[in-house]
Amino acid sequence: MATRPMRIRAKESDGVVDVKVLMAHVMETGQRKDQDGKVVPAWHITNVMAKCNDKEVFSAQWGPAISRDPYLAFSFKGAKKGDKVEITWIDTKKETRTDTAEIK
Amino acid sequence: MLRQLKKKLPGAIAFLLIASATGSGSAIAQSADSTQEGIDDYRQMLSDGGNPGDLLVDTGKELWQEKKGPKNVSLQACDLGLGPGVVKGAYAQMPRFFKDADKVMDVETRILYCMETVQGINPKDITPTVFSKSGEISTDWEAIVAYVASESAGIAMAAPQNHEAEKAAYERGQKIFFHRSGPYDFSCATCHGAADKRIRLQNLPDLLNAKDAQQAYTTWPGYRVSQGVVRTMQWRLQDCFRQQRLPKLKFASQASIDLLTFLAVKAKEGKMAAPGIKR
Amino acid sequence: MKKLHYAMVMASLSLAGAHSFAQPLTGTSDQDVMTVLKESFSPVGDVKLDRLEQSPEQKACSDMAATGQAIPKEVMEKLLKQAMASIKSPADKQFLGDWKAGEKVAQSGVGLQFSDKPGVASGGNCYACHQMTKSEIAFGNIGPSLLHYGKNRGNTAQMLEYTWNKIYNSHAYTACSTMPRFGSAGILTEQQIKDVMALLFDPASPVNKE
Amino acid sequence: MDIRRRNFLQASAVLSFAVMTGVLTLEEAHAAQAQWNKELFDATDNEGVFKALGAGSPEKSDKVKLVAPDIAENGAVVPIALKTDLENVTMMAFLIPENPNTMTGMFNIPEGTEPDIATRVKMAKTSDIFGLVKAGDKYYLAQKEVKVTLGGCGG
Repeated sequence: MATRPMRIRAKESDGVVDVKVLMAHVMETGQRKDQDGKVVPAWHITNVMAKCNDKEVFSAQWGPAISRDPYLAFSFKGAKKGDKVEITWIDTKKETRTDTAEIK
Repeated sequence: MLRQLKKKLPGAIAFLLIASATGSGSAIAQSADSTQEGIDDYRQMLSDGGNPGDLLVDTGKELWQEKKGPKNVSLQACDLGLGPGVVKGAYAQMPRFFKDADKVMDVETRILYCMETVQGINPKDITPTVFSKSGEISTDWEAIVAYVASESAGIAMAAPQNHEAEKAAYERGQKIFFHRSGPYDFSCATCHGAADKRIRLQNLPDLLNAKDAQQAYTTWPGYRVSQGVVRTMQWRLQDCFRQQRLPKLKFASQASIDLLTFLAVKAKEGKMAAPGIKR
Repeated sequence: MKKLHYAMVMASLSLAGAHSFAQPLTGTSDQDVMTVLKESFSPVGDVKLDRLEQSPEQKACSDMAATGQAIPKEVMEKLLKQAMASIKSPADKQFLGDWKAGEKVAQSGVGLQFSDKPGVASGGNCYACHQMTKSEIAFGNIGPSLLHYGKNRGNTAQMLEYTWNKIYNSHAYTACSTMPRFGSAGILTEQQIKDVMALLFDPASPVNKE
Repeated sequence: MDIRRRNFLQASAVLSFAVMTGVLTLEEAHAAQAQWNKELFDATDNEGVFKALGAGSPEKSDKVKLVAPDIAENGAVVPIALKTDLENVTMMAFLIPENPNTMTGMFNIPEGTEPDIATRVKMAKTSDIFGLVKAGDKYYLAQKEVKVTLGGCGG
């Protein structure tokens, strides 16, 4: 249940919105062993979705090799300053989190 | 040529290309310089993307404001040296002498003291869990310290040297810095007392040099990429001593306060930039 | 400072206090520092508080570094002599072992830390401070590059002995060297030192071949 | 209260707010997850990935620009980016065949979104990274070696 807020930065210039997102997640690979030698089960984000003005502007499928506390950058057209970008992720434990940022 | 490339390319990718351009092509054996350039480029890419340590700052702020302990009060009544409730700029003026405790305290020792005196929590219930263990997420402690440090961002280091106890802490800290002992004969100065040194590929700040000392001190607490958590200065010292083959430095111990006083004064005038991002 | 020291010892006997020093703490003598250190560390397994204590050499080297003043000549000579006397040549007079085992020793940085499993073989961690091969790019620069060590110097009896001594106790040639005394301090075994010697001298070792 | 519990409460609050305003439903998140391509992420080499995608044999293209550092100080976090001049791009991905699983992440590019992405990946050891792009109904590749170094004091 360890979800912490994302940091989303969305900036518009010349009609293109650049989005940079940091998410807090352990992204456990399922390969690592703990101090007692037991394998720590995989626990990672599987899907990321981004919407703006009710339109999906980005989505991704991830495996465990995306780094811990994932970083993502993408850019899209068709939005203006003041519009909102929403990012949602869901992980292998079906935990999910959505955060929103205003385009600046 | 690289500069031109940078100009033509938009957005996030431009500076990244510089890195690949410097070394793309043949697999010539790397000279020490090109290795260093490669590492510098890697670090630049990392810092541009954003520091996951920032994610923890928000959590730390909530924890700072949360009512807790037998007295059910928040840490907002804690005096970090600039008056009760003042967090802004406090980190940059510590360690300092506190009259109520009759003692010089670094930030972490002081927060522990506040949890005890303000919130009524027994420090023994806190100290065993301050640092996250391998594979875990950052602890509440690491979040709180990251928050307090972030509230000094951009503010110049000015750890005071007015009270007799502050001067004495500096003196002892200096002696501890040079104290060689243990089977490896290491002191802090072994790795941090000369310019332009590297261990493996890590640059070792020369903590006797103002510029290096500022750069090093002001970027702790830092997000350790290799561990995926934010680490604090008390952790940094404890882990250095571990690798010096010495016993375990006690959290908030007098030696840690003395050494931190020495380092903070050496970093005088450096602008705080924590949480930083570290290997 | 004697008075203060006494006060601190008395204070440290009290059980309850979170802060066992007489406050405010203003002493700065060497003895005060040692008392502070002993109070500030806890032993873990084999790593006990005696590791904080200094040998006369460690003390002299610390003072020199802190003050920037050179060690007096007669003290220096005594230190060098003592270091040289601590060196043991290999019992079978064979200086060279297996360079492949030596490479492993050179790469490993564990041993004698409180976090290490008891009994784990110590590494030499040579790459932390020295360039040795072309293929390992993650090397430090605290010590000089040892690339092509044997190729450049040859493996005369004299060179073998000098190198052995240097690894065994570098302080025999340079007082207050930053390099650990791998033999004298019991960090590496005789066989491990032979293996590192082979890494440096064997013509087939990547140190000389690359 | 510890971080985990508190943030769970917070997350629930955010979710219920989101559901209330109709911008997101849990069903949507779960539906997206149902699309997660297990065969793709189980693949242990490039061929396996190409097969799972029905990508045939992608051709190398200098129009695909894979950006990664020459040297990574730590294999746990390697910043990478992918960008292309090709038209009608619908998918981009990073492949690291020397990792336990070759596919690291697949990024869908809807119309109006630029074929220009960046993320950070884990690398088990020094190896090649591949950038894969689907443009129209064809797949294209770019390749770059990243050296993963040992860091720190050693223990």
